Amino acid sequence: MSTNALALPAGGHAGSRGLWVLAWLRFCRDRVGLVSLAVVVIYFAIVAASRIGWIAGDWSKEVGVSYAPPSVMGPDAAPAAAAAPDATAGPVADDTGVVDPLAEELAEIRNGLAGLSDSEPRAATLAFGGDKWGRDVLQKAIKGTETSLLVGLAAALLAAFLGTLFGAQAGYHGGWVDDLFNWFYSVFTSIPYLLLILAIAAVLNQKGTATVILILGLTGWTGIFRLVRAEYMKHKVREYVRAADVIGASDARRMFVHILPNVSHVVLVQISLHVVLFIKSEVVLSFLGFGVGVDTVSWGSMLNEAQNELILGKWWQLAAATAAMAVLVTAFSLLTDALRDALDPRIK
Amino acid sequence: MPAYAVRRLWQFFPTLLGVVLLVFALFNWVGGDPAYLLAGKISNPEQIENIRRQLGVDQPYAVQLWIFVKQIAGADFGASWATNEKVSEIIATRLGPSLTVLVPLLVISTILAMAAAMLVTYLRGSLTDRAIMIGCTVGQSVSILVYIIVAQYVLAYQFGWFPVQGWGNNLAENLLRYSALPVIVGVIVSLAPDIRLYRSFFLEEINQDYVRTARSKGLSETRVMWVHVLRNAAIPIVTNVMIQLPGMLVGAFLIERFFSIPGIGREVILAVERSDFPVLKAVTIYVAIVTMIVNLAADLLYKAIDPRVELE
Amino acid sequence: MSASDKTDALVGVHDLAVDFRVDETTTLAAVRGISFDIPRCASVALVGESGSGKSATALAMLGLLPGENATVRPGSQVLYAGRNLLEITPRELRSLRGVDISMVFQEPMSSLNPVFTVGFQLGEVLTKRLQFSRRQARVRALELLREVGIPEPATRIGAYPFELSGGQQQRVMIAMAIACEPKLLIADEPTTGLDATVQKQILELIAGLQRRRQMSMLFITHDLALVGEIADHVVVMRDGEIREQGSVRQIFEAPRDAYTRALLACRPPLGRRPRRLPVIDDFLKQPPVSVMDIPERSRGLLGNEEIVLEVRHLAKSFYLRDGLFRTREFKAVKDASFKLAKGKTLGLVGESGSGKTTLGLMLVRLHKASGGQALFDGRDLLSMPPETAMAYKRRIQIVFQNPYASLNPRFTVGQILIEPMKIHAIGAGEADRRALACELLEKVGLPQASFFRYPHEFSGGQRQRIAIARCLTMKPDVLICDESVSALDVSVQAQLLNLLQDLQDEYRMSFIFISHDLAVIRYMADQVLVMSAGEIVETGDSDEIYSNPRHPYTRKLLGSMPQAWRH
Amino acid sequence: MLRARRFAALALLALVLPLASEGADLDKTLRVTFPTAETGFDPVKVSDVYSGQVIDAIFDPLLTYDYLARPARLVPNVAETLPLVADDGRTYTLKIRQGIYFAADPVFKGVKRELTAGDYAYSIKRFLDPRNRSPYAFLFEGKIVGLDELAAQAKKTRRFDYDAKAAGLEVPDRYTLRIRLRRPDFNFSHMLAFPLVGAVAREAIEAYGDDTNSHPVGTGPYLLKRYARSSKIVLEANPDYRGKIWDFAPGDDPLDVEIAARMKGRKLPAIGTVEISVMDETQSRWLAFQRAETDIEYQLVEVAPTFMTEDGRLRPEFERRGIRLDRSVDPEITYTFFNMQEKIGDQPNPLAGFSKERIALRRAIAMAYKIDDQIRIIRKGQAMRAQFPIPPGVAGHDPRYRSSIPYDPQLANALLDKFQYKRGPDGYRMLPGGKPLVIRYWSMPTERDRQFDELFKRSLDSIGVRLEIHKDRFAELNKLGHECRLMMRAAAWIADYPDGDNFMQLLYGPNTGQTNSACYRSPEFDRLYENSRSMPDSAERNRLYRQMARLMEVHTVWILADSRYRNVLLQPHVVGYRKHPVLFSEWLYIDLDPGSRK
Repeated sequence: MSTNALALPAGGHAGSRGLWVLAWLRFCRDRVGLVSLAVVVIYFAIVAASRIGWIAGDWSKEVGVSYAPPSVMGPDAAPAAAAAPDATAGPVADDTGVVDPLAEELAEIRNGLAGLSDSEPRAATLAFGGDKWGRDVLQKAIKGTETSLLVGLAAALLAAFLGTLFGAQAGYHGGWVDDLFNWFYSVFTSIPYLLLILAIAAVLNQKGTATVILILGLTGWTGIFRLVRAEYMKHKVREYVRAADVIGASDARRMFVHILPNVSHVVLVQISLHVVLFIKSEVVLSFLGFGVGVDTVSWGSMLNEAQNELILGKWWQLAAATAAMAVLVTAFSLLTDALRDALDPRIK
Repeated sequence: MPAYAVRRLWQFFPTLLGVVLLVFALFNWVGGDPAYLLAGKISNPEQIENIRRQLGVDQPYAVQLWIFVKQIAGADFGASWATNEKVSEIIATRLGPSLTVLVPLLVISTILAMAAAMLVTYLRGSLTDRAIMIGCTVGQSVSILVYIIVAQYVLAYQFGWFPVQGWGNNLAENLLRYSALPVIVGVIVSLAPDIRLYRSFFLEEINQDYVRTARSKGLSETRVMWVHVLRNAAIPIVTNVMIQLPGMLVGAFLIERFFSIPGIGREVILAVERSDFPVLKAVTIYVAIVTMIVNLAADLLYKAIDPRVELE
Repeated sequence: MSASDKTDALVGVHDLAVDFRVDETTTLAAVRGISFDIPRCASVALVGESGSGKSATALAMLGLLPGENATVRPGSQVLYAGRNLLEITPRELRSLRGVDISMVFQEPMSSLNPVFTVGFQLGEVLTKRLQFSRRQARVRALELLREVGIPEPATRIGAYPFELSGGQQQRVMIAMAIACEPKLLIADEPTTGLDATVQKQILELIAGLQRRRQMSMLFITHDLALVGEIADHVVVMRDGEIREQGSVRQIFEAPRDAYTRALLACRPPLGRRPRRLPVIDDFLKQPPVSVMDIPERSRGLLGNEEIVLEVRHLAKSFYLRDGLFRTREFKAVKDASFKLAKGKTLGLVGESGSGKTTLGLMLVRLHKASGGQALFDGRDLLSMPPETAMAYKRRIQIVFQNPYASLNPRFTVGQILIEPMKIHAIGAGEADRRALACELLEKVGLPQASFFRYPHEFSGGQRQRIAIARCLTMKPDVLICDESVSALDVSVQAQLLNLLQDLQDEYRMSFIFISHDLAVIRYMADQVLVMSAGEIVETGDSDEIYSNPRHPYTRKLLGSMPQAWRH
Repeated sequence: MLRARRFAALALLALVLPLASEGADLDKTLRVTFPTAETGFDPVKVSDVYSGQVIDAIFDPLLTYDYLARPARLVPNVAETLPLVADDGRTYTLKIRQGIYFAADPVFKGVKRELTAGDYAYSIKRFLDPRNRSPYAFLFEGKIVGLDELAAQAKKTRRFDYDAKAAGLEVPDRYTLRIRLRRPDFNFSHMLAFPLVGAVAREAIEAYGDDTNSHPVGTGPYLLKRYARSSKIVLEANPDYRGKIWDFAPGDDPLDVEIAARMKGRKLPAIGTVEISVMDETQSRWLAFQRAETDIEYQLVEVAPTFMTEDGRLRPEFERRGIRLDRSVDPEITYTFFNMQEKIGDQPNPLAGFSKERIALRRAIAMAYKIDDQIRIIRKGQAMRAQFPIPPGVAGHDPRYRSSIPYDPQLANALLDKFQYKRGPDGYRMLPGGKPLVIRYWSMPTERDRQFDELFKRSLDSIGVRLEIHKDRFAELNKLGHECRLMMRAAAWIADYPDGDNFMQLLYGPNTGQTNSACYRSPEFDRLYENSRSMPDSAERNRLYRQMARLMEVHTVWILADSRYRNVLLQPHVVGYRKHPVLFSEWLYIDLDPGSRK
């Protein structure tokens, strides 16, 4: 004896459209969002290509003369000569009477070699100029993109993981758990961000990309923690969570199966926000000497090298790194805005 | 209200204890051995031992921690290992220059950002709103390092409008001549994020019901914005500004290094390069205490401005 | 009074149409060309369910529609003193607002600026619009506050909005609205969020003011019962169109339009208790059925029924921090004892803050009881350790009030229904569970296709049906309905109550029905508990309590029920 | 002696009569910079060269160096003559000129404090006081009879007894000092000329206690007028200074002749005020100099190409503006050492030992090192390749000596192939036994070191040797260096005193754990060094030095790199400037001609 079925809302079609799909549709209507998404995707493509080695694989090869200017500006007036082997090859007469144990071996090799020099010719100009060792700035910028973006992303994910985990526990359980994490949070936020980075960097003294990611990730979780905790406190008392409690769902299930999907959009926005923050922090870290190792290049290391080149009139490395970074960070920030508007369109 | 303040103060000490333990762990335990820094070019092991004894780094950790706690209690952090200048004196003398740059920077950037944010909210959705927001994003995307280098090179050197660097000995000269360019660079860098943040605060308020009520009372749009909306949006803005201050004390080190301003930030970097732990520990503790006080003040101010907040 | 000529009407609305822009491509016609007049010093009621466009009409008149996504179609006219309010300049419109025409809104708690005192906001109208001096404004403000019934205005004038009750804040809004002696007061559902007793006082205040100040009034509401006491003229709206308009006597005694008749009938009638409440469709199909000829249902206990749940001396107190170390104890539920018979419905009625919801939540262990027992199958539900409580959890369930918050927005309806089955290992496998879920959807009157849909694709009524289906998956013995229909429109309310009644008949489930709506309680409950300030002040069979209430509070509660229209 | 009251020279009051010592004109202000903050001005508590410049201007050592003589030649300063060296270099006797007074300071309570021989005895003792933990204690450690015993006593009692007599530090009368050494040492006079060995007044030291770093009281030409730590240091001519006349004999260098002509006879110090500001960033210093905000600037290595031509001359556009360049080679060598110890910590050291294939590996690395790139790119062409362990301007330097290790990556590769260092699948060579070969190189996390890391990486990649770069802070690297746990690191050594011994001691076996960071113990080398140590500067000693240098090359203990040029830029109005190889600062000997100020 059921009452008659009610008509479905107008426009109901076969495939169901969840909140994520709806958000995506809203996102597609935001032109700026789409353009910035395209730029970010291009950057990720570049990073993937350079990771596999298709492009900028041999960024560290010296192809040009030192500080080779961009082609558009024409070659330097007096290109410095490349290093040639010493003319004085050969034993040196002296009155010291000291005998070289390797004397015969060296003599043998010397007459075997015709004394040919093997260094290839170096280009006088490069597409977007060369750095002081003559490496192509454009390729360095591409490789730098890979390092900086990966550092930014990895650190943001680490910070997001920690922030969400701590935030969920603190926001959901409340009581002494909340107090413990709040204490941990207040200790971390009382120490100024820079000093915290310096202290950790100064003590974790082996360098390299992994250290940079660790430093940024371990200090960057506080922002996300605060937001996730607030969201969990808000959602914990919502009726759908109470209903889950009544039907017998355990704490863990309520926290991660029921509430987390409703908070995930906040975390997603925070991750993209922190990618930008950490890319910029890497530059400062490099300035302080705690940047990436010598066998990799990042925007931070490029900006640092370029620091004194502006006075020398060699502006291209500074321009390349700044431009590459500016385009990505702008695109990422606009993408974050578009994401936030699409995911919770409250404040339109 | 006093009950709340007392309870918050009471929460002060565990946080301070946490900071002390974290700082001690970082520097004394993991920080490594400074003796060789001060040993000079030629030094034999016996001299190294003497230095370690003098600095007290050869004591067991528990004793070192106790000494550190006593230092904090007495606000006397001994002397810097490199220059053996009294650490408390270092901080006192460097605070002035830091604030000479930071206070005007914060005031100007807050006022400019609020004005721009209100304009953008008033014109929300229009082309100018879009343009300003994208402009801010682009502005934000360039690293502060680049801003400083280019600003010093172009504005100070090529145009000569400002001294390249330097610091005078009287406040007037410092404020007007020497900290002009640093403040300008600082404002440029901090303007963009502030405008975006304050815009979101204003948008949050503009959609509230009381704005509709105010309009239904026939009040002019400007009065609605300047009196009703601004008063509500001011609450998060003020607390946000206050919370930024302690971080900026150290954060402005890039500006201080390039413009040779003897501030706290520059001193910290110097201490890091010289592994001068007493200075680093003291600055961390002092700035942590200032941060806690500022956070408490921000909370109390929040209550004073916003009657709704029932400080339970 | 048919559409009178233009001259003596204070405000004439002609072909008003308003469109809302949902997103770039689609717009929704909220108001589809309506015309009605508001005569001088008379009050017109604009009645309609949610989504009927009544609020949009009011906001359009004063130009308060949200700028970005609402547009008034050209050709719409709102004539006042010879001018079309929709075409005059914003400055001229602003000069009318608050002085000629003023408005009172639905949400008192958020309509006042939280950071300014009552005195400031009230005074602001006087100083800014009537150029009062600050001192004159203060004197006038005190008079106004006294006129709208605020106790000791001298102290209250310096208070902040959050320090006043909902009713008092609405009184301040009214004071602000009438401060400049407006010709027309628009009241947009002013009493909806308030308790019945407070609602009654506000209505009497507004009616009194309208008569004394010779104002006209446009009273907007979704509750026909209120209209009877306050309006001279009634306009019934549905889906943006006017279905019928006429004098209040004609509308109540000889409604011409089927929808009007349906609206009148959906409210549970006071005199009778039909087996099933008539729903809109009963009236729209021909021939329209009359409410009178639906057979009655009898309620009440015989005294020998099997007891499912016995509650003895249940108590709950919250401890609020007051000052540094002292904590104040707030007794939400003092000492509640009652028995719930199998297959019967126990009504729990009381105003907000009476502790009825807390009582309900304690039974499903969402609040930890401070004292007392709840015997279920001979075991005390409240003191059971969590593991053993698991088995009992599925036998006592709850349906919450807010349809929009009780379903997880990120789950499909299917996932919502299967979740309890997973937890309690009901049903053999995935396919079995899906079948069970679809069957339940049928049971609560939803198409099987809903299985794949998300909560945001359903209306309020449909969501409550899903919530009920979720409870049914575990076949509970006791179902607690905590204000489950209060947030719904009258017509939808009727369908839900019929559904609940059917389920009770079929599964012999016992209900604990919590509500502040006396009419609904009278219709649903066999036995009624009246609660006030945490105590059960009276219990008894529903018919007997309504006919001769013994406790003064019950009498006061029954007195505040709006009498729709005495024939 | 009329007591000259000192008036503070207020810039506004033009008519103030500077009653300061006749020479110094207070209105002349020399503005110079430090690239990193000073540490303090107590001679025994300081080790950085910038603090040394201020100490050099405030205090008076017994001897000093002739301003123009190259190589540096000792001349008496406060002493009447050079020290009387007796019994084979063990006893040094000096007489101090009378009538030299300390600068006025409240500590002396208005009484003029005359400089006495006792002050120098006290000053030398302070170096060994454990409480001062002086970085330059090594100048006198184990050298003066009786002094070490006093130091040991002080360590036990935690207090140095300055009244106790040290046999080796005799003060027979008020103005005579006799120093007895434990071993003959012909270089000890240089110790007495070292700027940090200036005389301090005991009353001042004891009065200022822990704060002696910011209250220097000396007999030198300048005193500390204003001091904002790590920001601004202002020195003003000391009115009680005994005064000096500029009369140095120029060598054959035309520049010296011109300086002598302009400066001869001027009263020194000529400049009234020296204003030192600390500027960390190169760009700040360079732009400040270009806008004439500073007068002398020499720490501009990174931007050298903007004002220097390839062949080391000032660019024409700067010469037109009257800016002048004083170019000299610093008395320093930079080198990279290989750890010669068999084991580093508990792991075997692939570079150690004297066997042929180990020397071949070190030789190959040395030959593959791109020394030209270091000079051309890192030093921006502003350095000279070092051929000999003792740099120019230091006694014992041999200009004609040529290193036997050429830059020849091809030869290096062939050598490694010959000694079975086969290439693995990834192109990197393995040890002859087939085990992996990894060279670990240590450096600091600075931008400068990062450039060296890149240079080493590229050099070793050219011969297929895998290089692993480890970073650590300055203190840690010093510690590991002292414990011989650094496999390979770049280092530099600047002359403490202008004598070859100061450099050859870097390879002396017993100095392992201190300055011999390569931990190189070669009996043959040590024997040669011990002979050279007991000889004054002579042709015979130079021959020993050549043998020791050749021995080092043959064992390939170091990769000798370069000595940096010191390019000092001078604003037009700065006259009489000539960089001295050993003296810390030249402010005393120069002047400002207002006429030619732009």
